[in-house]
Amino acid sequence: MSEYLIKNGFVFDPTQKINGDVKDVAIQDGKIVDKVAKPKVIDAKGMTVMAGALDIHAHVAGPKVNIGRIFRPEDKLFNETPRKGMMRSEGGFSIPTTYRTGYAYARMGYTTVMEAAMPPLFARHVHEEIRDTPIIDEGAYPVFGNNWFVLEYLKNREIENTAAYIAWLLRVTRGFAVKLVNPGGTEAWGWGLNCLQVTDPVPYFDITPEEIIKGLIEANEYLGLPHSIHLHGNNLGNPGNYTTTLDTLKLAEGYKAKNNFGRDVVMHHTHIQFHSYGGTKWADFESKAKEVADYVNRQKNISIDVGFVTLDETTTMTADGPFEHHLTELNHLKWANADVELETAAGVVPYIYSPDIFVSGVQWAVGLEIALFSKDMMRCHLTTDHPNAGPFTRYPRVLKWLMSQKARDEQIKAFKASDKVVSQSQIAEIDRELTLFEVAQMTRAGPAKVLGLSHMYGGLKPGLDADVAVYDFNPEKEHKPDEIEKAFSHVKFLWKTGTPIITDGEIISHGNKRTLWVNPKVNENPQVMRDIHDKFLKFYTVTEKNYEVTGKHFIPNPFVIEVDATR
Amino acid sequence: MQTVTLIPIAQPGLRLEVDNISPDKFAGKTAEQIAALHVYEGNTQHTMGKFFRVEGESGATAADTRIVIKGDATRLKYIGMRMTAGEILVENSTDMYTGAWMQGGKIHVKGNVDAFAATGMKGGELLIDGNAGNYLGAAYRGDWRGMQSGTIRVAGNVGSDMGYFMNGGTIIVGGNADVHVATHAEGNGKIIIKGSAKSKVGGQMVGGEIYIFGGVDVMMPTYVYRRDVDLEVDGTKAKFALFEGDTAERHPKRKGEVVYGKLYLKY
Amino acid sequence: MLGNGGTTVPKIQLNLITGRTIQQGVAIEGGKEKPRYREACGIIELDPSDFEKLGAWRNTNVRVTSAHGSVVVKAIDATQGPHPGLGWIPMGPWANSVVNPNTYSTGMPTFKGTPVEVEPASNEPVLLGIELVQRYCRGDKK
Amino acid sequence: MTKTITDVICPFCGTLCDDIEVVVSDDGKKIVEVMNACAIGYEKFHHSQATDRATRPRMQQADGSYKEVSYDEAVEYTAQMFAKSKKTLMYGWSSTNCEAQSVGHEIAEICGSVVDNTATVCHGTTLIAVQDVGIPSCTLGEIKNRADRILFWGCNPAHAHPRHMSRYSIFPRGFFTGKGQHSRKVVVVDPRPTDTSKMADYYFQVEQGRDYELLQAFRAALKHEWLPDVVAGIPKERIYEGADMLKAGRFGIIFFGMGVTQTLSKNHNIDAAIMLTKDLNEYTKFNIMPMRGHYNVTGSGEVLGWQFGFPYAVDISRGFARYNPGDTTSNDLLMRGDVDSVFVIASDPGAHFPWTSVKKISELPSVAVDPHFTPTTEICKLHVPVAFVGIEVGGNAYRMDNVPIDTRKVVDPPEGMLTDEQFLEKVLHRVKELKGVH
Repeated sequence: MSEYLIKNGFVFDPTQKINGDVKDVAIQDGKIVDKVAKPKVIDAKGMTVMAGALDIHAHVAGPKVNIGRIFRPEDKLFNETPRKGMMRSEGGFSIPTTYRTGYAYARMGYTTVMEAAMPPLFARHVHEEIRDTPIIDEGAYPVFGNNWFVLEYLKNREIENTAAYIAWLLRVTRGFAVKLVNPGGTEAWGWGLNCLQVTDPVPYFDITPEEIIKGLIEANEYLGLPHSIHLHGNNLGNPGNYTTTLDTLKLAEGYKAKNNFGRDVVMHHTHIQFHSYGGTKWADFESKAKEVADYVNRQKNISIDVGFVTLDETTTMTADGPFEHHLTELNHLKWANADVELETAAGVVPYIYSPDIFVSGVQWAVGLEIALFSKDMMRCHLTTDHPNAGPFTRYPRVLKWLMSQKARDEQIKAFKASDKVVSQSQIAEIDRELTLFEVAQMTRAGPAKVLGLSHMYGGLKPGLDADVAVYDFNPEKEHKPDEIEKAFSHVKFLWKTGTPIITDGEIISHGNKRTLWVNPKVNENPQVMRDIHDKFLKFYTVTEKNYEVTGKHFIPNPFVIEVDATR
Repeated sequence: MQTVTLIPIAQPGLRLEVDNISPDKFAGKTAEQIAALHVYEGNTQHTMGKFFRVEGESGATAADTRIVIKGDATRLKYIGMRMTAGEILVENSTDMYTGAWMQGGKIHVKGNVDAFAATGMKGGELLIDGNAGNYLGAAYRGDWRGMQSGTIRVAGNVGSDMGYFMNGGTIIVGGNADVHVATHAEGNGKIIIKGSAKSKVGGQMVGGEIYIFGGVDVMMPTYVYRRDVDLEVDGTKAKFALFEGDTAERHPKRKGEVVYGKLYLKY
Repeated sequence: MLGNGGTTVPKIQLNLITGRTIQQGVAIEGGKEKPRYREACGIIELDPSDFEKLGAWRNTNVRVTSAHGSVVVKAIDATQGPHPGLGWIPMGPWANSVVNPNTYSTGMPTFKGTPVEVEPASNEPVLLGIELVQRYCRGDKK
Repeated sequence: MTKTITDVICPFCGTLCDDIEVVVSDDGKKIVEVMNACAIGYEKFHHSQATDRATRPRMQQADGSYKEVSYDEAVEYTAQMFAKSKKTLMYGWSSTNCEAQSVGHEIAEICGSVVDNTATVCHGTTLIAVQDVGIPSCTLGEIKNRADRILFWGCNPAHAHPRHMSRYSIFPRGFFTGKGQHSRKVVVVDPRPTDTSKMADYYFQVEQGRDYELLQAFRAALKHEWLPDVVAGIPKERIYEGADMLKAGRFGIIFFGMGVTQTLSKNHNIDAAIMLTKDLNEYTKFNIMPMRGHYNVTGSGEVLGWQFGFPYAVDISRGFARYNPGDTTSNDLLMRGDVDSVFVIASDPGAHFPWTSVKKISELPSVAVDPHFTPTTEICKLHVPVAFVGIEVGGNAYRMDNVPIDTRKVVDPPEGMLTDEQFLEKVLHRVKELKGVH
């Protein structure tokens, strides 16, 4: 029996409305429990105790992430750590190696991460990288928004067939949720085109982004999956795109979540910072964070993650193929593109968010404004769309900006075009400082609920997995901004499902890492099985039998979430 | 300025990584402390003292520290890597990465240097009395930011890929250059070749200048003759034919003028 | 080609390239210790015009010499051509006895585009692949 | 009663055909027939059955002859070699599965070795170019379903990737390409006419070693820039015509091979070809793809990529990964005498490196892990024969377009033979003991 008692910490757990009370947390055999008999006692006096954090959207494993690693040797230059004891060597800043990815998340108190875009044909690759990422539990979202099956079924409004296909694909790819990236636009990119508005027709397929999004919401709720659809909308990154974003969010109106996982939202719109821009060109570029945040505040059945800009040199990567081409035309840096037959595409381009460039400054402001204008932090989650707006290793710096107006003011002063950043945004007028309770909502309870995993993660209720982080941070003391960043950069203690991972700041174990996937059961659907058989015969370049991910060498420690969607 | 002298007393089996031979690392250290610094032979860590007798002592700062390497240095990699100030004199030849990523100070090699000398150079001065290997003053793999500033002078010949992704600074070559001079150069770099160059000169060049005294064996098809100009180049007054290119590349505008890579061939 | 008062051995200069052939592919999977590997790769393909210059019969052995080494292979008619002035040896130990090992600091030897001299060597044998490699490793070859 | 195994993956080239059918004897021990494979794949499956293959390790004796030893002795020799070396070159990895590669990488990390794969003499220069300017690419199905412009530059699939043209590029009928080859224009650029150029609508006989000039000329021609009358042996009119023909397509693809990666300019040739592709995306849709050779050289690059951040030539001698072709690449390390032992697996440098490098291998402590007898196994101190991946054991591999496909086992290896992964696991275990790590 492995038992631990974390004594006298300041505990923050929104799932139990615990807001900094001094309490003990007990762990027994991987779970949080009420009490323990003969525990190993850890004194957390004067420290902050929270559940392990969840990242609802990060690009950490798979083909495009590895393109980033492989085509950016300069990202590793003078940034490597040698093998030490049981720890493997680490390398890379914006696209770290799988080992550094696992270690770096653990050091920040993160215990669960979702890979945000898995091309189904490359599912094996995604799972191999997940396997080699130590400590953290991971799941991956297969992309559906440009998938030929989906486009053809939804053109005819065949929701049940769409659902049956989703069920099949989640199973054969060992996927976790339904991801959409630039719906329709990425298929258009197959011809070098794009869909910028939700009403733009998709070439040949005679369907619009709007129809794809609504259809997939309906199919997702038909199945009752743990997570809602996870949407990267059209027209990302362009001045004036906030109207497209509002058009997109409105598509969720009238839908109600149907599932047994305690999820209330039907649409999660990701990295909404990139979708909240005003202006007509870069010269009059401005923040429309308020307009977008206000809508999200009103509309209770949608959630968002932010995609904070961290002002670093980073590597952008997305299944939004046309956007990356657009970006390389802007910054003239190296461009990788990877179109995937029948399914999706991807692009990768290095990018420098420079404090000397006015647009970068406004993007930084937009991200923070979205969060600071949000009223329900359970529906507004902390991400950097790693590595697109910045590396996930900057989360502690983002927390510093969110928790300290002083920190924000210092950064605003540091901008070269400080005045213009201020005039094109509202960041300078905001005095809100997030509390640790709100931080716990943004990074723990909120994402766990939206992912449909609140029965496992996101809190310290007895019965939940014992993922516990202890930070050397005393909420009753005054803190300089940089002390906030320092404290959340490096947990003092971390448990993953009850296993001590970090003790006194040192990583001591690779833990018992799991791969999460969702296995929906649906009625027999001969037509969909026929369509699958037919497409593999005619259009895929691998056979149907060589498509499914099977075997321990891909997923040594699976955790399957069963969903019964039979009627 | 104080001088530290390194006299080789043993040769490594493999190449020896001596990134600690730099005024920045020596500054403020006694001979004993310097002899205790680490050098690497493959996976094996040794002390400097195992391979060098260390004489003299360093100045308080890099700027007033001078390092002299006597004897055979042909198996020493990374001499003066990332140095910011001070001086290094090598009395014979060196291996790869001499002065790689150097930011300031001066390195003088009386013999030859092997490949990747002054990779990603940000400033300072590198003097080579003999020949230089491939990728002199080039960018590190994948980096679009090559040589930024500083001066490199080579009395002899240089290998291929000199000034790869060069953004600034000056390289002056007394002898001949092998293929691929200033490929992908952009910005204000300047390369002067007193001898001749082979093919692929200025390929994919967006900006910068190349001066060649002794001719090019095969010109890039994407360079266009503009006009003749009289110039004084590194003390030589002469008439040059000006070519601009690489016309296959994108070219930014400066003050309404399209900026090209400039290739001057001496008559 | 004719010297005063007697014949001199004719020699021709060629630009040598190497690469894959399907026979080479089949032979390496069929066993590099077998004579079939030599038949597939211990050859040089010459353009008819170069055969003329060389004044040699088809299917006779020739010695190919570069600045980097020398090897005996069987000269055959170009199977994919015409390519006057180009010699072709399928990738393998025979080609690698003469190619230019210079990598220009890219890691890649210059397998294609090595200047070579070809001369008849009808009395010299073409070695088996493994034989050839063992010979020059033991130093029987400069 | 024989049984037929379908959807078998061919472990030869980067085309990684996955529609092979293998008929095996009822005891599942013998391959009786192989269907759908090309001549090379057919030979590989059948020769794996050869009765004269080595089934136990062989140690070189003083007189150069070889004596059979046990796998345990082989593990001990190999582990001792790793443990004693200051820098071992671990070369190959391209004809084995990703699981074996992973085990090898941990040995390298513990012992401070260099891991390099066959890209170093194949598409390594492509990877350098990709790092400099990126690469717009796609999966092979995109070409089958969309492409109407197919350009082969310095590659000859008719010989090197025999089923490529029928499965993916020239002939297949796809979703938007119902007319197969009639929907497509085929272009070949090569210094000699080849069996591939016979199928081309346009053939450019480039002057050997002048690909870089011609590629830049095509890029200039897209923008109607001035060109000299003849470039690399091609009249400028044909270059302008070719450029317009490429622009006029709806979806184009450039395939390239060792004709450009191994020719003067090397990475710069690929760099220019990639930039030509990028330029063409201003007018239409275009992608580019290297014709990768070994069936899992791509996989080796991927696994090295996520574990260390670099696709080949990874120097872990100081415990962390460093990368710089020209320094950390096999032929440079060997010719510069910068390694003190060599471990070769799943490849044959003895046949495919310049002889000066091969001689260096033969002079060092060396181990060759390979199912076949090869020039490498016959100059290394120890030859460790293993089971054939993709025939006698499965495991993951990556196709030339980075698509991962799990290879299949069709028959058992000979009694008592180890797989690459099993042998490496034993060596890793012993190395950990010798180095005192856990």
